[in-house]
Amino acid sequence: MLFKILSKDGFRSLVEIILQSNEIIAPKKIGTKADGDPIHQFLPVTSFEEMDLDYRTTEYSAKTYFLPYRENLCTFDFEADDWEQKIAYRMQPRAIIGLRAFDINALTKLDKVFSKGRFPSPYYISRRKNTFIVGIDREPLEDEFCQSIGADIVTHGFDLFMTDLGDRYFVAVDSDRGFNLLNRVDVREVTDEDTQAYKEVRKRIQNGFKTKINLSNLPNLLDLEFTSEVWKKWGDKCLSCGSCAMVCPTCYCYGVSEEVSMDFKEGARVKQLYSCNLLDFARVAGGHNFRPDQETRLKYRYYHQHRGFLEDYDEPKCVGCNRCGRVCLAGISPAAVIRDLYEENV
Amino acid sequence: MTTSGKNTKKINLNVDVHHLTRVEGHGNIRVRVVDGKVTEARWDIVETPRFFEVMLKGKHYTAAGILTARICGICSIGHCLASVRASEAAFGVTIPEAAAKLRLLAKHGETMQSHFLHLFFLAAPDFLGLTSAIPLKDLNPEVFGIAARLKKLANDICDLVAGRTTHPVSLQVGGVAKMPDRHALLEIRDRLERSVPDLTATVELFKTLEIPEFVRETEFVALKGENDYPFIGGRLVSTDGVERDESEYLAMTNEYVDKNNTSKWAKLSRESLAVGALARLNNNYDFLNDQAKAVAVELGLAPVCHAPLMNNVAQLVECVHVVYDSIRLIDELVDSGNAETMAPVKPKAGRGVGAVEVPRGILYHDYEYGDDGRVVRANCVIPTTQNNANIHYDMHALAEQFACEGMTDERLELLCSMLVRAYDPCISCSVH
Amino acid sequence: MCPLPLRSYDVRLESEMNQPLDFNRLLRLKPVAKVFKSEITGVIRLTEMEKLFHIRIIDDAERERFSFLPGQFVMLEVPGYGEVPISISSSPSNKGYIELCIRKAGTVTNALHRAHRGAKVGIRGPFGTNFPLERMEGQSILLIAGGLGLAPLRAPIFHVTENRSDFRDVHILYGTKDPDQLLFDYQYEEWRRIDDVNIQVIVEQANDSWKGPVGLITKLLDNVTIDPNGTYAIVCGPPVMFKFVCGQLSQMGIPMDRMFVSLERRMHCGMGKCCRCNVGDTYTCTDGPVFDYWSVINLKEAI
Amino acid sequence: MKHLNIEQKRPRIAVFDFTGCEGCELQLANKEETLGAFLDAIEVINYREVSSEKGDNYDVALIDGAITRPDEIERLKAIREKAKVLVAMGSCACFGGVTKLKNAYNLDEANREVYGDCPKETIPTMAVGDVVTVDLKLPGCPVSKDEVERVVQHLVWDLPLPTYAYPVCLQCKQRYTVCRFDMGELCLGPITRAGCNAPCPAGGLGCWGCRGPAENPNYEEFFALAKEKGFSEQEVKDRLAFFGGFEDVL
Ligand SMILES: Cc1cc2nc3c(=O)[nH]c(=O)nc-3n(C[C@H](O)[C@H](O)[C@H](O)COP(=O)(O)OP(=O)(O)OC[C@H]3O[C@@H](n4cnc5c(N)ncnc54)[C@H](O)[C@@H]3O)c2cc1C
Ligand code: SF4
Ligand code: SF4
Ligand code: SF4
Repeated sequence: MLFKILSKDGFRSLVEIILQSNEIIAPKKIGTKADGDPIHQFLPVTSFEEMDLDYRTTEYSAKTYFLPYRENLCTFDFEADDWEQKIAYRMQPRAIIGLRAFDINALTKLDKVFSKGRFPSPYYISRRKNTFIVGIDREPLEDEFCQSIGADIVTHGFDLFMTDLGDRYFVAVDSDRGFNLLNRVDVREVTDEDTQAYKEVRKRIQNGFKTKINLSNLPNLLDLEFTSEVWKKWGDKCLSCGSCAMVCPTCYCYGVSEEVSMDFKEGARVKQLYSCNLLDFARVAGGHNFRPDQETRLKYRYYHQHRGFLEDYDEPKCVGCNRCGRVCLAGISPAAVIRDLYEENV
Repeated sequence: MTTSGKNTKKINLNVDVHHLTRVEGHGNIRVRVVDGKVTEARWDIVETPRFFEVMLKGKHYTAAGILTARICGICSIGHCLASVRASEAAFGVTIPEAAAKLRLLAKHGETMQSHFLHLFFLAAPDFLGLTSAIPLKDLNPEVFGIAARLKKLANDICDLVAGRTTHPVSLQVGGVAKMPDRHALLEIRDRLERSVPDLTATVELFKTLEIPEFVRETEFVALKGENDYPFIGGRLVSTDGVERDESEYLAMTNEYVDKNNTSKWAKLSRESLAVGALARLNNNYDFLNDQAKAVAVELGLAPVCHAPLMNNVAQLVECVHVVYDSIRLIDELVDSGNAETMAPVKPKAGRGVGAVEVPRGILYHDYEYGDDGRVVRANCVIPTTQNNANIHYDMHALAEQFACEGMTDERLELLCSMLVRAYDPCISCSVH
Repeated sequence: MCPLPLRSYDVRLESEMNQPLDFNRLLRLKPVAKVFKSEITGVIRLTEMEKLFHIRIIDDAERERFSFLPGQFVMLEVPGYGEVPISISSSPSNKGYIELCIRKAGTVTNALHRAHRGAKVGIRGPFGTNFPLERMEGQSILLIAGGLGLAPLRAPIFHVTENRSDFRDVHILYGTKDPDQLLFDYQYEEWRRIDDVNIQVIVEQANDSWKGPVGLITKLLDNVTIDPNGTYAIVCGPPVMFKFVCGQLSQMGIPMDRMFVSLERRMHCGMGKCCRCNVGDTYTCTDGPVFDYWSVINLKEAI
Repeated sequence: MKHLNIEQKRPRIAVFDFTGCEGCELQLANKEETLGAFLDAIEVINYREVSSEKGDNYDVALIDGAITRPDEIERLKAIREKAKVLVAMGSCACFGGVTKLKNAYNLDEANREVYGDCPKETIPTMAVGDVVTVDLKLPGCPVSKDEVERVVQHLVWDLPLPTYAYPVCLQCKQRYTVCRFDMGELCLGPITRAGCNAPCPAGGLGCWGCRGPAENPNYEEFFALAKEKGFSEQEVKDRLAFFGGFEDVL
């Protein structure tokens, strides 16, 4: 990986260059919560000023720009007794600025599911490859447990990754297009002094992670505790609303349904993100439900996150952002559930 | 063509419409002409009463607007606005400027959608000899297309600003819950501009329609414009020269119960009064913007016009006004950027009145609150309630005028129906 | 400054696709979303609830390329209605068309039941694992089905009967609730006549015309003698059946990894993406639907 | 669309309104972009609000509004006899809707208060299902035109009719909205049936539960969370009662 030093003005002109002909998605302040916390969301911005890179967190992850909540997989044109299928998955290039390390790691996890293997998804790949990613280091929130998962540091999956050194950015360059872009603005080589400053900032960030969860042996433990009362304790709280999966940067389950236009001339196969906590997730024709109660559905979610995914891709699906924990109205958070499993708190 | 007494042949007519169609709600027409004399001419409301004023009692102020929006599916935005305005008056809340603009924009959206619905779907079929606008889809796809496009634009404005076309969600006590997305606003602005050819075509269409001539002198009541054509709040005025404050609305309506009607009746200086587009225009013609005035002139509408069927034309003129005014509002809103749209609300005991010009005329909500922010007593006076007596007396005059030779039951039924529809009555509203 | 530093990538260009994310060739991308347009060439009514559809891929080249192994399934698309996973019920050696036996169960399957010959549907696939018949060569085979389970079992039955000399003893055991629900009853006789295929059919509730045995399918196993170390079993049917049948087979000495079952779950993609069929770390659509019984009992909450 | 060799049958539809705001009926004339196609797909037999056509040879009756007067019971029963499919459209028809709030008051007093000594006939509000069998319920205040369209498609082609087992939160999240609880407001989203596409939270108002309960809602946890967030029992109850859909837990 290459490293460069980018001045703050240089960053502004970089953003402006991109904006000239591309859409930029960046954290934007959209309001204030009742408790006074600012609300940020990844939204399209039209000027440098609109972005707010000083954000702490966003309620939603940026995954919807790669896995939209709803998308047409294909359309059908009906004609007499025949039909024609049309598939479109090309995307205009765009940039996402301001993703934090774990959010980029979340993308590399999704890459494993949707870009590799036997059935890569052209819809995902098109979005992923046409998105220029600029990451940024921020101080963590108290409840984030990325460090325990090992998702607090990012080594690939982005174009540029910036660390704020006060008056300048320390930039890691991970792609040719990132390199070319940087060369068009005010950058310089890294000096020892920069490296020193960078290390210090990194250290401060590392030490900022306060929530630690024990993940050693978790897959095994999940197997052992399959019938544990812990699942019932937390399952009983679950509202089966799917909010956790919607805000999670890596949850990708979906459902497919078909829609027909009112004149019966066109149809569309629509993919909609779903959640394994929803009541009918595993219900089949005839009414049988493989996971009829909250407890088994909630358990399945943890199984998939921390055991199933790990077995398939050698890492847990979770990146430890605790968005699900924060959004859950019933107060179910991964840190608490996993701690209970270890300590058999019921 | 005045008539009655001088008939050579005595004529007998009988009109009985049980549940008039193409109006909102349930009302009946009954006209009897015996030997050329009108023995009966009635307009009766038989809608089921719902007792909203009673249901409001004990409701929290946050619920009042949501509840009263359900008084009417067509002018739900108007009800909601009157309701939050009454609550704000009771609590002494002043809403931010941007919120006031947003509310007016939502109001414009509703005015357009309601007027276009009435003009194209409810009123126009009578003039075209159809039973509904549905066949228009095949007979005259162009007109159907225009109607659909204009109504969609109106609905989309409501959607964007009020959160939903019917039964708004964003209009709340204290202001408007959120500033719509800038891009979405600009897109609506663009569509408003592009709707001008459709508007012009509509005006051309209405020029060709023959409006039956019928005039009866009437007292018209409306909000009084100060600098603009009035829609939300202000003083009350009548063409007979009465002027009152918003809070003195009771003196302006004088509701009373008629035994044949589930809707109440109202009066002011005469036996009945009229509200609505024509009443607004008769009282505030000068505040129309130039484009709207031009259309009024083109369609031969000048104040004070006493022909109730011209209400259709007045609605069209208002549509033109509202389209251009919406463009102005959007420009101002976009300029104001991310301005605050909600004022803090502290409920306290007190009473407040909100008057809003909804499509069918002036609407009043009047609430009395307790300290806990819950309604103690409520009163709502609906435009159609104010119009019902007037329709009733109009009906008599109309029957007298047309009870002449050559008149048939069918023709008189159509004329009576057109008269009622011209008022665009909102019956379920009037029986709330 | 000149604009547009970001280049637009077109996933359909092969050169792009070998770049950083290392994914496969253009062809591989196709079956993901594209359906093979097919025609229903014949419909056979089997019972009140089930019909057998003969389905032929219309495009010659696509049809040539299409091949499957016994136990695999396809996603059957009825545009406008939806897409459902259906096991292929015909012989793998059948090149021109496939047969799907479909029960009326919901929206899509109801629509199919109304379809006539000539109707056009879509096929994606084949997907999933297959019964490892090559491993079973030279051994005895128990083919056991309950109810609709005969649909997926029919593919291995065809394979075994068409290659009868590759296997030792062959038993087909089939059971349903009542005689009216028996599928493919016109074929039993044909199978019976094949050299040394032992077929037994049982129903839980007899009617007047039923002459055969009555009871649960496990009862038929009593009449079967096997050499446990030289026998494989394939079991298809409702999940409750697995426990009893496989349990008894186990007692008869057949190792659990020599019994194969076909699992069913809700599915929306067939490609291990939608997660609807996921059981822990296992995707029924890509890791299954065919599993050996040992894996199944190790899969939490699988049956 | 004829790919399954099925002939299209145009359902003969009649719309009848009972006690309500007629907003649901108005929705039928909305969604202008597909209005033409919608009207092509059906045959309108009776639709008083927009058409003077009258007839009683209909297959499908769309009913909006609640039942609040004895004559309405008779009218509804007569409709049920003629209709092959009877659809309750909107929260008033499905649950009684806001009109049901009046049941909490003394009706004689209410009458006196509004009409003085000229009382009007009225009975406690009932849902359509309380009087006749309902084949299909489309709750919502107002009903969503999309859903009505899907019903028509279902009747014409037997196309899938989406059932929403899950609560509003899912659709709310899919609209990228800020949770109303974060804004210090109460929201019935976690227990209310989805399908409306969450216009209320997206427009800055907590859900009021107009679509009634989702499948198997977790009331217990919901009450606990409302309490924890500082909402009084009265507040929660008021809201559950608002549209009449949550009678079971009141
Ligand atoms: C591997 C596999 C093989 C199958 N083979 C056959 C077969 O050979 N013959 C046969 O009749 N049936 C088979 N099924 C079951 C068949 O897929 C369901 O009956 C069918 O999906 C019901 O769809 P529907 O639209 O008619 O029902 P609806 O209840 O309307 O279902 C809606 C959607 O839910 C999903 N779904 C519902 N039930 C199931 C289910 N049981 N399995 C998977 N997805 C479901 C589908 O995506 C379906 O489109 C098989 C299922 C699987 C998983
Ligand atoms: S903490 Fe929750 S939201 Fe974040 S990655 Fe893990 S499971 Fe997803
Ligand atoms: S606003 Fe309401 S519906 Fe939306 S997530 Fe929050 S609780 Fe759920
Ligand atoms: S969010 Fe709630 S109140 Fe609003 S439409 Fe949906 S169900 Fe009804």
